Amino acid sequence: MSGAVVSARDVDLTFRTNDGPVHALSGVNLDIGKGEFVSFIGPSGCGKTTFLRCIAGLETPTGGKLTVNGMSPDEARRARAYGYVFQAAGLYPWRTIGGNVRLPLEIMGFSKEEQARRVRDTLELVDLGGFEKKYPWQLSGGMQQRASIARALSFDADILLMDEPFGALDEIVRDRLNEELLDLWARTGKTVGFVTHSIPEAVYLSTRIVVMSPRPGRITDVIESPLPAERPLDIRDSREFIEVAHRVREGLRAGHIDE
Amino acid sequence: MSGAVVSARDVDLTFRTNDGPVHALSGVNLDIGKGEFVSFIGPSGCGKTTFLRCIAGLETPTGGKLTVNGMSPDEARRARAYGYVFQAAGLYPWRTIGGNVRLPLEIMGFSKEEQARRVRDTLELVDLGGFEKKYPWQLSGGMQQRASIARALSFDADILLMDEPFGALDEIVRDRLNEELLDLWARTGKTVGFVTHSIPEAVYLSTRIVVMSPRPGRITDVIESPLPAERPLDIRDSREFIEVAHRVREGLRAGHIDE
Amino acid sequence: MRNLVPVLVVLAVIAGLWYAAVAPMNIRGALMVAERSGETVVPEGTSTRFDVSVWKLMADNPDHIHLAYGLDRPRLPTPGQVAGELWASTGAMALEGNGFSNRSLIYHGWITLRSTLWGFLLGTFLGLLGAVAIVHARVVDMSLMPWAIISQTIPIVALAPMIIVLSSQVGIDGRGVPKAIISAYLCYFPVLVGMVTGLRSPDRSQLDLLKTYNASQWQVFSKLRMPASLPYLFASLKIGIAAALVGTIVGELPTGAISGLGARILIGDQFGTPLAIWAALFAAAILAGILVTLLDVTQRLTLRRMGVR
Amino acid sequence: MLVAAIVFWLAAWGMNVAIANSPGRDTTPARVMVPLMFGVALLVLWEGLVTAFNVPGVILPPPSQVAQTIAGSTGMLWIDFRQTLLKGALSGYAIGCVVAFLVAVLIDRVPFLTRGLLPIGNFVAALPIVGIAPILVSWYGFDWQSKAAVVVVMVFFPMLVNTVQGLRETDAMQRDLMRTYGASYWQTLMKLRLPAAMPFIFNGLKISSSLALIGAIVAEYFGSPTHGMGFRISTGVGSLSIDLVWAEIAVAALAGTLFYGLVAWFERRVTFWHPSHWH
Amino acid sequence: QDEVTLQLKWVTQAQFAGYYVAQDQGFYEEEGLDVTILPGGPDIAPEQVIAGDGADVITTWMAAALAARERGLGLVNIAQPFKTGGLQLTCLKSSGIETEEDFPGKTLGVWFYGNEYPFYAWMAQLGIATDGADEDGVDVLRQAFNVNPLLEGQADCISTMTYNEYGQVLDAGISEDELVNFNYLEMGNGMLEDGLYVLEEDLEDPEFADKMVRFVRASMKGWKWAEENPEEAAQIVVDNDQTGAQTLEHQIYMMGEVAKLTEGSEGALDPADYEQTVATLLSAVSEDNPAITEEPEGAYTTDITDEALGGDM
Ligand SMILES: Nc1ncnc2c1ncn2[C@@H]1O[C@H](COP(=O)(O)OP(=O)(O)OP(=O)(O)O)[C@@H](O)[C@H]1O
Ligand SMILES: Nc1ncnc2c1ncn2[C@@H]1O[C@H](COP(=O)(O)OP(=O)(O)OP(=O)(O)O)[C@@H](O)[C@H]1O
Ligand SMILES: Cc1ncc(C[n+]2csc(CCO)c2C)c(N)n1
Ligand SMILES: [Mg+2]
Ligand SMILES: [Mg+2]
Repeated sequence: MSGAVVSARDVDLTFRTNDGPVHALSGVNLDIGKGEFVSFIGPSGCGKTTFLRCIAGLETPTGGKLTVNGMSPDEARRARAYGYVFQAAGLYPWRTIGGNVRLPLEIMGFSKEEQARRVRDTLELVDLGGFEKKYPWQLSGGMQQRASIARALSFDADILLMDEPFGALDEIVRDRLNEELLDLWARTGKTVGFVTHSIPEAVYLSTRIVVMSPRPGRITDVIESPLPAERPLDIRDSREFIEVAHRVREGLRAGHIDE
Repeated sequence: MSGAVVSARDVDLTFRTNDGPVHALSGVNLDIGKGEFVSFIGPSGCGKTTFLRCIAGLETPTGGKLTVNGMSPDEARRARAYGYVFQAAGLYPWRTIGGNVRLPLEIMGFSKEEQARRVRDTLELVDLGGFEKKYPWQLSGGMQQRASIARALSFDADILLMDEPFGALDEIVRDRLNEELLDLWARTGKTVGFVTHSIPEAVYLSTRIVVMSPRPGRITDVIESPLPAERPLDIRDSREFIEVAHRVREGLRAGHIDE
Repeated sequence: MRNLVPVLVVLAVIAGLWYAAVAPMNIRGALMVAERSGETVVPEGTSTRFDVSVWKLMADNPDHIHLAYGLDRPRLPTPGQVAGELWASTGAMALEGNGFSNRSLIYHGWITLRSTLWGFLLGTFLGLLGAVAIVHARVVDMSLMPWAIISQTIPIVALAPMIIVLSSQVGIDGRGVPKAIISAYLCYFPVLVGMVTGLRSPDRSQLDLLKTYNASQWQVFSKLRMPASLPYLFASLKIGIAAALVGTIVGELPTGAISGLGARILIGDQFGTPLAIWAALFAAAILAGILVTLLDVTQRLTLRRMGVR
Repeated sequence: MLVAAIVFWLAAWGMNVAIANSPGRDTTPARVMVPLMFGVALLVLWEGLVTAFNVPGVILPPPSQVAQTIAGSTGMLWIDFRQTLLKGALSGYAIGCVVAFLVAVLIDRVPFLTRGLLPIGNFVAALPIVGIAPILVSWYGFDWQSKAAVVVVMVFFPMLVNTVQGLRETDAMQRDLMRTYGASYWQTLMKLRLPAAMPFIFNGLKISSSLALIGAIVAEYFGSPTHGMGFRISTGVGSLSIDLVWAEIAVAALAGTLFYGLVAWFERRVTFWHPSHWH
Repeated sequence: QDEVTLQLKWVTQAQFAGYYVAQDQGFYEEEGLDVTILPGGPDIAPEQVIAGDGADVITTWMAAALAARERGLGLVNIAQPFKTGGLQLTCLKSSGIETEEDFPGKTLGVWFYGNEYPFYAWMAQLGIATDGADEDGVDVLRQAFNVNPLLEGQADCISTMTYNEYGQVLDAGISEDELVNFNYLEMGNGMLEDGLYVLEEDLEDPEFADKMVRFVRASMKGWKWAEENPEEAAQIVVDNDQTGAQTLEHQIYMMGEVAKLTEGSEGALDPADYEQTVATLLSAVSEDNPAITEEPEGAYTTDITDEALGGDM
């Protein structure tokens, strides 16, 4: 499936540690098409982060074949094919919000005016206009996380990889950001890989939900979402939503038995 | 209502900070009866923790009247009327699990045999029999949180105050602990005050759900749960559950508008 | 252990550079020796050579360069010479049964060690005391902390002779005690700072936990602050013992001490015997290494016993 | 006199207790007043003890006499200050710190060097390096150059170790972020690792500042021109001008404190973002 | 037995052989004294030690003692075993120094710590500036107690004692004909070295005075024994050296040279020598280095030596 943005064939990854090898990923097969929103869900340690990092070229699989945009992940990384959002906002505390969003632009050598324009626009996009001059610690957790998303968006890569970006936020803020993310995705048509712990979040956001299970980390279920593209927040009280959520929970529980 | 275990009348609390006063609580009225399981839910900064700390005598209200077991919270604290569970397990890393559970017993001057007996029994209660000699880092996050609950239970106070005890755990482990907590509550008949961010958790556990809203922190809604005392995990897919959850979400959203 | 190979390589490189530096550093001395034994040297006369660069001297007198590696009083001895001198004044003397004679560095090392340990004990005690007071009383914190910092900007060397005189006036003879005081003066500070941080390391929820048990101040200290500060304690003890050793040696340098490694350095300087200086320096380095390693091992054992990884 | 001194001391302490427990305790005046009172009380107590017990001036002069000496010999104190602190300590400090910083960046670039040099650096940082003073004085002569050399060697290793440690201080996520941008080594260094290393670098600078002071003064004991603080202190003891010795000590302490304060001030400006400033 | 503590001005070496001999040979014991000898060193000021009650009697140079006296410490000379001094300025011929006229522009190493007064007196007499600012002046280097500056070419002249550092210079390989010596004594700037000093107020106590009489008597006996038996005396010194750094060979050399200095003295201070020292000091009072500014009074007494040595004469 060469049309896929991300294509994984039998991907294995084994960490060598002092306590012996850890099989973080084993036989992972997955294709992510252009414009898809794919969530990864599974218990702690099942390899969600590791798989996302493999896609990003931050980790190298020890087996199988993985391509991003038809290139190796490492080439894709150098070609700045994606924006990555980490679990914690991870803003640099010595830079203002604007400075943080500008960081990738500086590195990628955008012109000064272009930098300024993009920083302004992207901060506007995540609803942080006017906070450009503030320092990270002057913002709430939710605002920081939005800033880190802005940072990943600023250079306008086609792929967005997000590792539990909202894990540290409270449910209400999370709901709002979920809504905004969905909106952004719809407007920009980016391809999104999204790791989460939360079933409602996964169901609410995704076009496809990948359920994983640990030891060794593998994919146990892939659920297509029947939900429409247009998703108001209270879609979560709908029957379809609850059914998908139920299926995801069952999948999770199955993979969780051994703990 | 002098029969109430906790009784709050017009409780106010204002923190003085360098940036001016912060109205953390304003006009809070609430009674908690014996054996109730009351959850506090609300967006970040709405004063949940502050209110729980007031009940525990760790913070002193700047206005209104608050009694615990008919005493002032501070007297209740000195009388060791409650066990408190913090968000992070907060086990002392230099003590074994047994040693951690023994900590309050040592401080309260129980005899050596009594200490040993209670440590054993309480660890049994939270399903950690056999882990007494282990150190915290040798246990998973969920087990650590169970140990911290055991620590709060060991001296058998009638009131249990818990501040987001499961916030740091993944959903599956959290489900399990929720089930166990419910079970424990049913068996011991303790009065529980429980802070959470999670709507399903609040609905699943509580006999009453207190919805709070920030700036200033106040109670916006109190929802009686119609759910039966017996609650299997999949009660969460039931109509009543979803209805209560919906009501809580609406309450939350109402209080959240201004952010 | 992973670092062993790189460390050895770096050490080898340092030794090589050192060895190469010996020739230019010692060429003047070498030519003086050569001249005295009747060899021809260009140019003639020790003092006429002061104006000629060492490189030119080496180029003009290639036959005599080897002498630079065997001088009695080299400006820069070879590593071998230092090792030889070190061995001659420690191991060799111990084998002869003179390990504790006053010509042996074992004896002088012991004198220094004794002062260092006393200073370390005293300094650690004061540092701990100060830290406990600072953590428990705000006044102490506000009054003492700035002065603790200022105290370290006072050139302790200047106080050394006065400490000697003052302590002899209150009836303490000898230089052991004054040296220990100086070493305590340098040692207490890292312990104080480290332990203030350590005793304050419990976060609010850990303190609140004990409050919910209605624990007394003493219980908070013994059950929480003290164990929580142990890692900090060891880190500061390691810095503290190194500082104590510096203190002792500084105390021995300008105070006319007659025994101890610092005194050997001083006397080596007075008598123009550089080898003695170098040997004493390396002995001091070895002593420091042993002390820090001992603390390191203690730290590992203690922390492991306490279950901290 | 002694009674008066003790009464003053107790009063000052009482006042400090009052200030420290008052609501205004975190204000700048309180932060300055309290230690100042403490210091003044200490001086008064010293004065009282010395006069009460009739301690001879050649052993411990009272602070009042030291103050007079300071006022009376500002010229000489300035000359000594320039020789020892400005020429000897400061230049050595600057050279030592800059070189150590550059070497740290260099060895950080080469993992092999980091692994080989860092343990050695850590070890050397714990050694009593002052001992090389006589050697360096005989190598570099009696003027300030040899003092600077001693200071360079003394500050080098603490600075090196701290910088290297600081450069490794970034967490994995912060570094990964740079990798996701495909950032070059220099970009990562300038934009991430140096800023993150600043708290450590400043720690090194602070430690080094008191070492520099000790080093420069001790080295003067092994030969100096006829001025300089170490010179004055040692000859002062010899000629029983103990008041002059204390005057020099006071200047050194003052200069040292000011310098430390300056470094701390820069630190606050540069690492304003660091949690250690929040309290 | 009466206890006496003696603080020396320098480390254990043949410079103080008399005292070590007196102790070793039991001369002190014969006088009913239990003597503790404290070695000195750089930055041990015997004057400060005695002020702090750390010693009963000290050896020091007269210039330093008079300076201390003017600063309020009542030191009194009770005996002067060194008739002449061994201080000299040793210069390299190659630096172009033949006579005193050649000094301007040169770098001279000087010992401080109470040893600088003779040098400043001399320079004052020559009219040579020492503040380093003057073109025609000299650069003064505070010499540590070693000869490195000369060997390293950092100074044109350095201070040496005939009995110690001068030997070290020769040992290091510079030959005598490469050197020029200026002996302070011969230049007329000599000052009394290594006398015995006590505190005035102590001396008022007759018991203490008597102790000192016996102490001086035994010490002089030690000195004379050392002059006659230089090799044994050197051995005694080496045995008493706690630093473990003195060599017998060097101490024999030193003993030989020291003997030349003590030869002329029976222990009593010659008032004429005292006058000369005072005159030299007063001739060179300067802002920078005021050893003394006015004629001292009561700075010496011959009572002790009169009584101690009177019997023999
Ligand atoms: N650098 C590493 N070295 C060794 N083992 C690792 C490393 N990174 C991850 N692992 C292990 O690989 C497994 C998968 O880890 P991963 O972080 O991908 O899980 P995850 O699904 O993201 O978990 P979580 O929900 O807790 O974030 C775990 O067992 C983890 O301990
Ligand atoms: N010690 C304090 N000093 C000053 N302000 C405080 C303090 N503690 C809490 N606050 C403020 O009081 C308000 C209520 O805080 P609180 O911690 O009770 O909120 P919360 O509901 O527990 O939030 P979260 O869900 O984030 O834990 C917040 O605005 C907080 O910043
Ligand atoms: C403190 C002190 N410093 C210098 C001298 C001058 N001096 C006279 S003898 C001698 C040692 C040479 O053997 C020296 C350096 C001294 N006497 N005491
Ligand atoms: Mg993860
Ligand atoms: Mg909270």
